[in-house]
Amino acid sequence: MNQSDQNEFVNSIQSKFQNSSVEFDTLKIEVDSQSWVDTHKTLKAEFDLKFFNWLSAVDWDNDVKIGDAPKEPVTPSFEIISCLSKTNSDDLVISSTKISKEDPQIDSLVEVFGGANWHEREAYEMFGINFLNHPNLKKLYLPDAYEGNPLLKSFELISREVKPWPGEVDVEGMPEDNIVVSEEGS
Amino acid sequence: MSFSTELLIKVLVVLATAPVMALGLTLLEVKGSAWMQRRPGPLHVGLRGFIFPLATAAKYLQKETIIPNDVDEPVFKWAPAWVIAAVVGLFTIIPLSPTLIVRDLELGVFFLLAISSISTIGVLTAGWSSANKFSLMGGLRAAGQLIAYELPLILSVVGVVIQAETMSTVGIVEKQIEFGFPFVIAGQGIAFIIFMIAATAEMMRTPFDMPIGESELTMGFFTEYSGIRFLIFYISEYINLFVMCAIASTLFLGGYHVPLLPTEWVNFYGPLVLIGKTFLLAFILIAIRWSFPRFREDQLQTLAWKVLIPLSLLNIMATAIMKVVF
Amino acid sequence: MAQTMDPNNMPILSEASVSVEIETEDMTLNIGPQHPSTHGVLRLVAKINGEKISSVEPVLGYMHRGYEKLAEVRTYPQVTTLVNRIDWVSGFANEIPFIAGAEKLMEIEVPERAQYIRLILTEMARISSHFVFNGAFPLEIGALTPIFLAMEDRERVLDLLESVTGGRFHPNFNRIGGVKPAAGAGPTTKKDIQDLPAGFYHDTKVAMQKVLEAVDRFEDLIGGNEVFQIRTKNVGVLPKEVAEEYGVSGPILRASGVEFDLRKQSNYLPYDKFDFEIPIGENGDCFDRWSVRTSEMRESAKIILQAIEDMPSGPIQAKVPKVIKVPKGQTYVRAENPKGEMGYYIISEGGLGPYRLKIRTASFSNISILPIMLEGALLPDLIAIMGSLDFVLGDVDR
Amino acid sequence: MISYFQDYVTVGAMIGLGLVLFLVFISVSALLSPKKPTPEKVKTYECGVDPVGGGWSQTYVRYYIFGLLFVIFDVEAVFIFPWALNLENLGYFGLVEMFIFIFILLLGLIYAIRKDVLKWE
Amino acid sequence: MEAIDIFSYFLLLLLLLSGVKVVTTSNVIHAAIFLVFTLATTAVLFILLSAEFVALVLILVYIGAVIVLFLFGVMITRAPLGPNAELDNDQNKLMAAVISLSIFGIFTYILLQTFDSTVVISEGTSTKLLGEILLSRFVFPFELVSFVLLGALIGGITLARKDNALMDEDQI
Repeated sequence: MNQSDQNEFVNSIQSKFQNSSVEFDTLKIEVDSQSWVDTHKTLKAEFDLKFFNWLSAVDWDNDVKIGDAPKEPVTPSFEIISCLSKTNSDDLVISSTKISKEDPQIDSLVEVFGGANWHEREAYEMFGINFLNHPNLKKLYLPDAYEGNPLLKSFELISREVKPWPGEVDVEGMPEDNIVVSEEGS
Repeated sequence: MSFSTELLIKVLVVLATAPVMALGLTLLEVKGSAWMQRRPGPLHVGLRGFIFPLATAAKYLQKETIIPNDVDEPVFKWAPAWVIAAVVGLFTIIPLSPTLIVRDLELGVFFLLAISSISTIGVLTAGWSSANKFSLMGGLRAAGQLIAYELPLILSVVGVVIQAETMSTVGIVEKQIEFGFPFVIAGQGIAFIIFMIAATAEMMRTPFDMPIGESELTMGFFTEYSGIRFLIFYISEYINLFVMCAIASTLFLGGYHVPLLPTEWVNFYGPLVLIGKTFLLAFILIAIRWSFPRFREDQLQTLAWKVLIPLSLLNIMATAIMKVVF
Repeated sequence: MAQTMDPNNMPILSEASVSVEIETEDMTLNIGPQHPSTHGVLRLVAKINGEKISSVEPVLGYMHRGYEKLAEVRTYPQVTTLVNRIDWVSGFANEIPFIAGAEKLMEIEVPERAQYIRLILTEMARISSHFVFNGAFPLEIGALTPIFLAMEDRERVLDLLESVTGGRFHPNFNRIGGVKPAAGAGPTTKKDIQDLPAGFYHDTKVAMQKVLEAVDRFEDLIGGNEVFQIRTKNVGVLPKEVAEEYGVSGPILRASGVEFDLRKQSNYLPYDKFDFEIPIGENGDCFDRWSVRTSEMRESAKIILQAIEDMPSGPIQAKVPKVIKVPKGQTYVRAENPKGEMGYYIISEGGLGPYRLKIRTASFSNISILPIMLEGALLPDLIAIMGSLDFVLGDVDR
Repeated sequence: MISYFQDYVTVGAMIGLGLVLFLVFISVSALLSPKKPTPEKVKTYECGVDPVGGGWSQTYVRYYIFGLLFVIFDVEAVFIFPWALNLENLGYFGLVEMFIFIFILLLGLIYAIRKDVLKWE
Repeated sequence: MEAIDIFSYFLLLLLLLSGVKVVTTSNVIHAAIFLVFTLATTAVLFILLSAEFVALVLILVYIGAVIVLFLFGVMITRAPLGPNAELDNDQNKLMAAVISLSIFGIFTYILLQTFDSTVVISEGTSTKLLGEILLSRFVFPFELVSFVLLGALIGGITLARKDNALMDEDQI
C-alpha cells in the first residue's frame, strides 16, 4: 500500500506496456485493438489483476450535439476502456483501445472475465459497438424496440432542445477568504 | 326445549360468536404485533383502535371483487366456501362447559380431524383455479403442507385418546378433571408441542407460511383473490386459529376447568376459562409469528416426515405401554 | 431439463433401471418487476421445475434514467445532485468519489475538517443503509418484526444526517473543495458561519450508542434465530474467485473471505487515522453476508465516535473559483460504499461539465452473478440470495 | 338412536352455517361493492408483465409422493383410533398387534427416507 | 322412519347425478370436485346407516387424502384450465358403456344374492366395539393391511421417484 509498492507496480506495468501513462493517480495503458483480449489475459495472469471492475466506451468526436465539445480536434473514434484491479491492494489499471466508428467491433472479454458480459451489453446498446464472440449480445437496459444509441455524442436529448446547453449555470456564493468557522453550534 | 329450537339457538349463538372471535383474534394480532415491534398499532378507529378489525371487515365488504378472465369461475368462486364451511363446522365440538356445547359427539376428536381435512380441497382448488403460477405453487405448497402436518396432528391426539379412553371432547375434559392434572402435565407434553406445531402449520402461520409467502409467491394461493372472497379466507384463518387453540386447550390444558373453582358453577366460568386459555395459546402463536422467519418448503417437509411423525408414533407407543403396563 | 446421455458411455439398461420416471416440464415464471421482494423493479425471468430453478435471466432497465448521458450536459456542481439519486439508500456516500475525482482533477486540497465531516456523514450513510438491509433481508425470508426495529433505529441516524445536511435521502451536501455549512446556518457570505448544528457531538454520541445496542439486538434477534440460520447458512455460497471475476465488491466480497476494503486500501478520506476492523466471512453464504454487514455497522459507529473525538478545527471549504471549470484530464476515483465499490471515471475536456462520466456502481456488478448463483437453487432460496445481495435498483440501472 | 341422528343433524346444521356465512358475506358484498372490470383489472397477475405461456404447466412430482405417503399414514391413523379407545380391554395382545402394525409402516417411512424421496435436491 | 327413507332416496339420486357428472365432465378438476360430492353423499348415507366411524373415515381418507392425491396427480400430468378435448373420446364410449353396465349388473346381482330381503336393523356400531373386533376376529387381515400399505408405499415411491435409476444399478 505504501508509495514504493505502488511505484513498483506502476513500473512493472510500464515496462511491459509501452504506451502507458499515469495521470492523476490513474494508471492507463493504451493497446492496439487486435491485442485487446491478450492484454487482459496478460494482466490477469501476470499482474494478478483478477478483479474485473468495469468496462465502458467513450465516443470521441468534435461534432457534439449538446454539451461541451473537445477543444482540440480529435479523430472520431470509439475508445473502449476497461478497469482491472486487485483485491489485496489499491492497484488498478485502466486499459484502453481505440476502434473506428465506421465498423465498431472488438473481441469480447467474456471468456477472460465472465463479469464483462453485462458491461459489454451496456456498451453495445449505448454506443452500438459490436462485441465479437459475445454469448448473449442483446440490449441490457433499453427496450428491444428502441432505436438509437443514447451515449453517442450525436444523440440529442429532447430536454436540451427545450432548454439549450449550458442553460442557466447556477453559482453558489463561496465563503469569504478569512472567515472563522465556529467549532460547534452557536 | 325441543331439539329444533335448541339447535336454532345454538346455531345463532355460533353465528354470532365465530366472527366475533375472529375479529377479537385479529385485534390481538394487530395489537400484539404492534407491541412486539414497538409501535402503537391501530389507534384511530373507534376506542383506541379497538374496532379496527370491524372496520377492516367493513372495508372488505364494499371492495370490488375482481374475478380475472382466465380463472375457472365456479371453482374459483366457491373455493372459499370449502374453507369456511369446514372451519365453522368444527365449532360443533368445542365444549364451553359440560352442557354448553353445540353437540358432544361420541367421535368428537375424530370428527375434528376428518372435517378439518376438507379445507385442503378448498385451498388446492383455489390455487389451481386462479390460473396464476404463483397461486398454483402456493396451492400446491399449501396442500403439501396441510397433508404433511395433518398426520402429526392426528397422531398426537391419539395419545390423549388412549389416556382418556374416549373421543368425546367433554369426556376428555372430564377425564382430566378426574386425573387432577391436565394431560399436558400428565404424560402428553410432547404430544401437546407436536399438536401446536402441527396446528400452526395447518393454519399456515409463520414460520410455516410458505403457501402465502408474500416475498416469494406474492400472496400464494390467494394472489388473485380480492374483496369479499379474500376476506372470507382471512376470517376463516382466524376462526381456525380460535378453533385450533380452543381444541388444544380442551385436549391438553383442561378445557373449561380450573382447579379450586366449584364445579357446579362451571356454566358461568367455563366459557370465560376456555376463551381465556384459547387467547393465551393464540397469543403464543402470535408471538411466534412475529419473531420467526419462515422455513423453506423442503425444511418444512423434512420436519414433518422425519421428526414429528416418528416422534408422535413413539409418543403413541410410550403412552400405550404406560396405559397397559400400569 | 432433459440430460443428453453419451451413447458410448451408456450402461446396459436392465429392466429395473428403465423405471418410469415422471419428468415434468419447466415453467417460465416472471418474478418482478412488480413483485414484493425485488427491491423495486428488477425482473427475473426464471425457468422453474416445481420449486427448483433451472435458469434465471435478470431483465434490467425499468429504472434506467441515463445518468451517464445526463452528466454530460450538467455542470460539475449539478452532477452532485444527480449522483445522490443513484443508490438512494446511502445518497451521501455516492457524492464522495465524484467530488473527490473532480477535486483531484482540479488539484484542490480539501481542508481537514471538511474531510472529517464527509467521513462522519459517509459512515452514517453506511449505517443507515445497513439498517435498511437488516430490516429488508429478514423481511424477505419471512420475519416481519426486524424491519420495524431497524427503521426506528435508522431514524436517529437519518435525523443526524438531516440536521447537518438538510436532506435525509438526497443531501447534496458536498461542494467541490469542501462541504456546505450546516442546514439553516444562514447566508454563506457571513463572517462567522456554523458548520455543524448545535448539540451535534452529543446527539451523535447518543445515537451511536443506540446503534451499538441495535447491532447487539439484531445479532440476537436475527442472527441468533434458528430458523434464520437454517434458511441462510450454506445457501447461495459465492466462491471468491467467481466474485472477483464478476467484479463483486463490498460486503459480499468480504463475506466470501477476501479482506479488501477501500477504506483501508485507498485514501479518498482520512480513514487511516482511525482504528477499525474489516469484518470477513468464511463461507460466503447468505448468513455471512448478513453478519459482515451487521458487524460493519458496529465498526462504522466506532469510527464515528473516534472522529467526533478528534475533530480538527479550521475551514470547511477550500478556495475555488466561482465558476467551476475542471481542467483537461482523466481520472478514476473509487470509494467503499455501503453496497460495494463505487467509482467515477471522469474524462474532462476542460468544459463546464464532464465530457464523459462513467459511473461504476456496486449493485450492477453485484447482481450480475445472480444467474450463476441461482442456478439449481430452490425458489425460496432465490429470495434469500437476492435479499442477501442487498442491491438497490437505482444503483443497478443508474 | 334419536340422539345419534340429532348429533349429525347438528353437524349438518353447523356445516350448513358455514355455507350460509359464505353466502351472506357474498351477497352483502354484492350489494355494497362496485363492479367495474377493466381489461387490466381482470388480467392474470404476473408481476406486471403479460403472463408467459398459456394454460397450465406441470408441477413438481415430489408432491405426489407426499400425497401417497399421506394416504398410507392416514389409513394407518384410522386403524389406530379404535385401538386407542380399547387399549385397556385388549391388553398386551392389542399392544403387540398394534406395535407390529406401526412398525411395518415405519419401515415404509424409513424406506422413503433412505431412498431420498423426502429430500429436495 | 318415512322421512329418512325419502332423504335416503334423495341422497341416492344426488349420488347418481354427481357420479354421472364425474365421468361426463371434460374438465379433470371438475371431475375431481364432483367426486368429492359423490364421496360426501356416500358419507351421509353411511351416517344414515349408523356407521358414523366409516362415514368419518370416508371423509378423512377419501376426501382429505385420496382426492388430494388425485388433484396432485392431475396437476403433475398437465391440467389445462377448462375442458380438455382429449377426454372426449368417442370410440371408447361403447366399450365403456358395456363394461360399466356389466359391472353394475354383477354388483347388483351379488348384493341381491347376499342381502336380498335381510333387514339390517342397526343400533349404531360403537367404535369401541369396532376396535375390539378389529384386533380379535379380524386381526390377521388387520396385520395384512399393514403389508398392503407398505407395498403400496414402495410401489408408489418406485414409480414416482425422480432420481436416476442408473445410479442404483451402479451401486449394486
